[in-house]
Amino acid sequence: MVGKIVRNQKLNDKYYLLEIKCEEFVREAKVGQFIMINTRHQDYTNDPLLRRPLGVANIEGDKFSLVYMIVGKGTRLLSECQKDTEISFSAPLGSTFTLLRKKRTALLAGGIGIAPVYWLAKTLKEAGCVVDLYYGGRTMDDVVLLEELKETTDHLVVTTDDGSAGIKGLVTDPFGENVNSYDQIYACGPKGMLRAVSEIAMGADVPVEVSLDERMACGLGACLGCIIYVKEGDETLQKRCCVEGPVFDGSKVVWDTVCK
Amino acid sequence: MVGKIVRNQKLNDKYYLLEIKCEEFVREAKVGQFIMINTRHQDYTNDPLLRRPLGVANIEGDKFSLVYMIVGKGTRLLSECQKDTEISFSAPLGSTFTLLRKKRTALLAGGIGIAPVYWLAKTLKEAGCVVDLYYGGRTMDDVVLLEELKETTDHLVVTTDDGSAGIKGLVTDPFGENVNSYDQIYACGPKGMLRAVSEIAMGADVPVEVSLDERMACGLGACLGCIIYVKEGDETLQKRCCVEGPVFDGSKVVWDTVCK
Amino acid sequence: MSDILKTTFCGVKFKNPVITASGTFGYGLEYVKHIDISRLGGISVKGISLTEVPGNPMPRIMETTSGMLNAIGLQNVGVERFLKEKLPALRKHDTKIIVNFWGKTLEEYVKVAEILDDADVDMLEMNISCPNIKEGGIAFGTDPEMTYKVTNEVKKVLKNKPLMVKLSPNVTNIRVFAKACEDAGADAISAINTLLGMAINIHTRKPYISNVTGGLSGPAIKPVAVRMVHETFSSVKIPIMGIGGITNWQDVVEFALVGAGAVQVGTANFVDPQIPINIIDDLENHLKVNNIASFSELVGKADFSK
Amino acid sequence: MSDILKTTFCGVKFKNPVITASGTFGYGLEYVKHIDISRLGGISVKGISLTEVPGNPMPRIMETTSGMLNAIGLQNVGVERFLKEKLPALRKHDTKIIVNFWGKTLEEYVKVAEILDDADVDMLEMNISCPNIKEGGIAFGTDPEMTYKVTNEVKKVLKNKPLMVKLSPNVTNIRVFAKACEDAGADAISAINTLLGMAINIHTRKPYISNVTGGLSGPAIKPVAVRMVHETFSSVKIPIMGIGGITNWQDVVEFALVGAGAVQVGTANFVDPQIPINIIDDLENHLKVNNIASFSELVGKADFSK
Ligand SMILES: Cc1cc2nc3c(=O)[nH]c(=O)nc-3n(C[C@H](O)[C@H](O)[C@H](O)COP(=O)(O)OP(=O)(O)OC[C@H]3O[C@@H](n4cnc5c(N)ncnc54)[C@H](O)[C@@H]3O)c2cc1C
Ligand SMILES: Cc1cc2nc3c(=O)[nH]c(=O)nc-3n(C[C@H](O)[C@H](O)[C@H](O)COP(=O)(O)OP(=O)(O)OC[C@H]3O[C@@H](n4cnc5c(N)ncnc54)[C@H](O)[C@@H]3O)c2cc1C
Ligand SMILES: Cc1cc2nc3c(=O)[nH]c(=O)nc-3n(C[C@H](O)[C@H](O)[C@H](O)COP(=O)(O)O)c2cc1C
Ligand SMILES: Cc1cc2nc3c(=O)[nH]c(=O)nc-3n(C[C@H](O)[C@H](O)[C@H](O)COP(=O)(O)O)c2cc1C
Ligand code: FES
Ligand code: FES
Repeated sequence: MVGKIVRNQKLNDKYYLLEIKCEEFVREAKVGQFIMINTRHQDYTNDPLLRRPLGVANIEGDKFSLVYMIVGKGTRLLSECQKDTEISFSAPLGSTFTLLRKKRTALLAGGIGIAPVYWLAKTLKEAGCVVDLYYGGRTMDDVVLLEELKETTDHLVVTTDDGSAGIKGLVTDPFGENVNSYDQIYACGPKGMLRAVSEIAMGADVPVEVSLDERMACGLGACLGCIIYVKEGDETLQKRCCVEGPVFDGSKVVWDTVCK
Repeated sequence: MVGKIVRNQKLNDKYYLLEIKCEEFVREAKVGQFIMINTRHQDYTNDPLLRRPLGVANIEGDKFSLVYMIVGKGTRLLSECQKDTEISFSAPLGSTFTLLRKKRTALLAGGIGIAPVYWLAKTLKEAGCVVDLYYGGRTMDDVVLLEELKETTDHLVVTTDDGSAGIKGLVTDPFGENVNSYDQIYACGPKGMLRAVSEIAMGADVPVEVSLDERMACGLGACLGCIIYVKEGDETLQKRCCVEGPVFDGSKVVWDTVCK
Repeated sequence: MSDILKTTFCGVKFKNPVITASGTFGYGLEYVKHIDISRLGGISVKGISLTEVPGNPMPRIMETTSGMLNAIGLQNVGVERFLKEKLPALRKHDTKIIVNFWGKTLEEYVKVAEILDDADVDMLEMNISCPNIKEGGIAFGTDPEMTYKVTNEVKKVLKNKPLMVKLSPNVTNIRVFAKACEDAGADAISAINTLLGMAINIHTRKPYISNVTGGLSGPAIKPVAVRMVHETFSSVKIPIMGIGGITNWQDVVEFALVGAGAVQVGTANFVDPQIPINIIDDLENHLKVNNIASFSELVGKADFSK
Repeated sequence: MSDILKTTFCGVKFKNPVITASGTFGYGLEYVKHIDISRLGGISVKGISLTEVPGNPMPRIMETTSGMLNAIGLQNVGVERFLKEKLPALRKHDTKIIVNFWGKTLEEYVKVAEILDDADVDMLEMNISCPNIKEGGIAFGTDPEMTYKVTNEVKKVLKNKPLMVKLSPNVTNIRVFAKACEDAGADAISAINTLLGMAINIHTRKPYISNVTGGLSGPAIKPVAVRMVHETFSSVKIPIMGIGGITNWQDVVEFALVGAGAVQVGTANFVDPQIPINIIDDLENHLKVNNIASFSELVGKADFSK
């Protein structure tokens, strides 16, 4: 698919918000899904080579948004894209978050994990859920879009490792205290955090869905580069993060194979 | 060296004029020299890899100009560079045209060969020479900057292969008729044309300087990728187009090794 | 669609010479949502073995400059499940099916080939060049005698299907291996598989690929692939399928000129699934505009005169 | 400038481990106008032979995706003119001089080495891996017995200078060649030279390089180079100079981690002559910021635990 850049806004030195107009995409996308995006002039340069996976962070009218963090050459190139230029990307890919109506939900985001969680919060809120968001980052620069998030959540708890914004400490601490008050947990962020969240949720017997990151080449199930090991009964199955994921049941992921 | 783009102007679908501000460069550059220019974001992409050789087409105040033709990925990337961005390039490189005072000179340019000839015409004119420019292209799109050239030449003869601008035919035809009226010939363009010009000049015993193109990797004499064979007495010597050239005595070039 | 691209390659009639490469196109079905796979000349499916194989531990892939490393480790569902679960759906699409296969032992190679010989597929591609597994694969592809032997044994059991052998670039002289295949009765050669490479994360000091080394593919390796197809073409008479770094129609013409009778597109499918389709359209256009009657007119037509 | 980058490599004391690679830095003097060459750890000069050599016909170079092909054909002024015309001027700069050399025959290798052994240079690098000449070079570098023999014969005549042997990546198993060098008494190994590649101009249908094939260098080949340095490091005890696609300090650290005791920067000198200088500055900064006492602490420290 091809869309037109509506804005590519710097949120701070690390984070950008990219809004793209594309009706076709907006019609198809579901919350939790991601895209593979071209960060370069495709025809005449091959470095970076592969497209980059980014979660869909919001949809409004005929536009969708991505929130991305500058990591390497792909995201740096992306940050230089100008308004009004055309950009190409795949159709929406991967599995979706389970949507509930009128339930008490806790959402956890770590750093750039906010991207899919942002849209999820909005969607759950519209479906009448109670939406509590626990949002952690290393420093104040790693927690973005707080104004917008306040509007789509019932409680917004911010934590940072260094205390430069919100509560000092890990995002799992305040969440752990309240875990029993929720019907469903959703989380996206670093793998260590997702493991901790899943373990807390399992301890309290609350269902938990996590959105996982793996390096991806194809994004559509062909290369087998993005395997996640998942327990089903006695068996350990190989799942592709890009097709059966990125959203998995956190209680079934074989965390020892994911976190290294 | 690093300079700032003052303008990157599209002349037509094929040709661009790039003006760069850089005092240090302007101080050093001599007519006939060229630069190796970075066409890409150097730090985080390696395709295209090498810098591209471009002739210095003009100097004015603390700015210099390049005229380039879209050929492949390097020149295409260059054409997308925005005003005010910084661009890096080497110090002025290579040999220079011999400057004369108050002589009758003929300049020949074929297509993009106009780049160094543009500055040469201006310089010779300022030195009191009679400057006749024979400028040939395939079609009208291949003869650019005609207004500017009229000002810095005494006679401007334009030819195109298809007659879409100026006289229909080869640029060597009208020149050949007048060759005897000149003290010095200068030429830049396709190798076949340079050979023809050199042979006409030698026939009339008029000295001729040609500016030659070779693929270049280093541009400073290290890689030995740009060899031009030149006769000196009985010997055939190997010269580096980037150091001993790009300007050579057209009567000494071993044309059979250059035109293939 | 005109006939200008129709290509017969060791007896198999492809609608065009653009085939998607093994391991980069899954079992074909993964791409159905993204492109019309019936436009393709053919599909070479992910390397199949006698029994299901889980592949290597993660991480398995990493991008490098204009290329990528992979050490998938030939994860596949095994020949039985492939024939039952994948092939029937794939067969609904009008394109040729090449089955890339491998074994851990000589016996396994022969057994898989025997099974596939009776299956509803168009061609077999024997992979003796995967750098990412310890047993089999590369061991057969870096020793000319082993190459001869496995080709010869497999050829003996094949009654119906043409056999193409896929060669490794990680050898001193690919001509020797091409010749061994031809002598052993191979119907065609495909070249190249990936170059053995490696990358280290300087922060963790660990290899980016859990298998330590992986196979390098993509535009970065194209000059090596073109050279090896050229060397192969000058040493055997059987047809060659050119592979390595192809991303556009110009690349396909380049491979054809040095002797590739057809080509495979690999890593480029990840860059954009549309690429093989674009190549087909652009190639057809190129032939028409230049009055070249068919793709085969380009094959081996590089000009090496001085 | 602190001492943190000082590196002793087979007895030679380099001010830092960043050396410019043979063939990409001329005789050093070409770069004097562009950078301060005395900042460099060392310079490996263009491959020198017994007598002057004109090299291959043009064209000799072509850019490829993130790399380049070259078939210069070892054009050089010959050892006598090098010592008389180039070395004295080069010696005025405070940096180590490595002389890359080669011969068309075993006798020529020995003779050049003998002459250089008495010259005012710091180290010899024997090139048995140039893919661009018919005689000598690659013939010695793709046959382990020849590699042993030429190394052994050259070693016999050297009394003063350490001998480094430069290996070809165009072999099935580089370990065998590294071992042959070590057994024959080589003091160090440098790896890798260029990968054999090729490119065709689809419009003229002629090879872009008059020699048909050329050597592929640049960032495209880095994963292959890292893998080969790793393999070499795990098979010999003599030090290794890592080469192939280095463009920044991160690349240098990567090569060090897999076992390179020093490195050479090649094609990157063309990309921007400032690159080796930037690498030196950035490397020093990296060591300081991370409290790494010296470059040698990185060497061979890749972590291969699971
Ligand atoms: C399903 C999914 C959704 C994602 N959503 C977002 C998002 O919404 N916002 C965001 O900022 N980031 C997201 N990421 C991570 C993002 O893809 C990487 O940060 C990005 O690919 C880095 O590319 P680069 O070229 O800047 O970095 P480089 O380091 O140059 O990338 C080199 C290679 O590593 C891969 N890579 C590097 N880091 C990661 C990573 N963490 N995950 C997967 N591959 C990686 C790249 O794809 C590339 O192939 C997501 C990842 C996945 C798998
Ligand atoms: C001394 C000198 C002065 C030049 N001055 C000008 C000028 O003022 N204006 C202008 O438009 N062009 C000039 N050229 C030609 C210009 O360098 C090429 O058109 C340009 O490098 C093409 O790069 P590309 O990436 O667009 O094309 P690509 O085809 O992608 O280039 C691929 C490779 O081929 C090389 N190459 C391609 N064409 C040429 C060529 N004709 N000469 C040398 N190398 C080539 C490139 O440098 C590159 O390494 C000059 C060349 C030389 C040697
Ligand atoms: C992720 C991945 C998986 C691969 N799996 C296989 C395989 O199963 N069998 C095989 O013969 N080749 C396999 N290959 C090699 C490709 O088919 C192809 O030979 C190689 O990638 C070079 O082509 P390219 O540069 O166009 O990718 C694989 C390549 C990649 C990138
Ligand atoms: C133009 C050119 C000329 C070269 N000449 C030589 C040479 O004379 N002797 C030699 O041992 N290696 C030579 N090489 C190989 C380089 O020294 C180096 O091993 C190779 O280019 C890989 O490193 P890189 O990727 O950093 O360029 C040459 C390389 C290039 C690009
Ligand atoms: S990224 Fe290729 S299978 Fe998931
Ligand atoms: S371009 Fe390198 S010597 Fe001329």
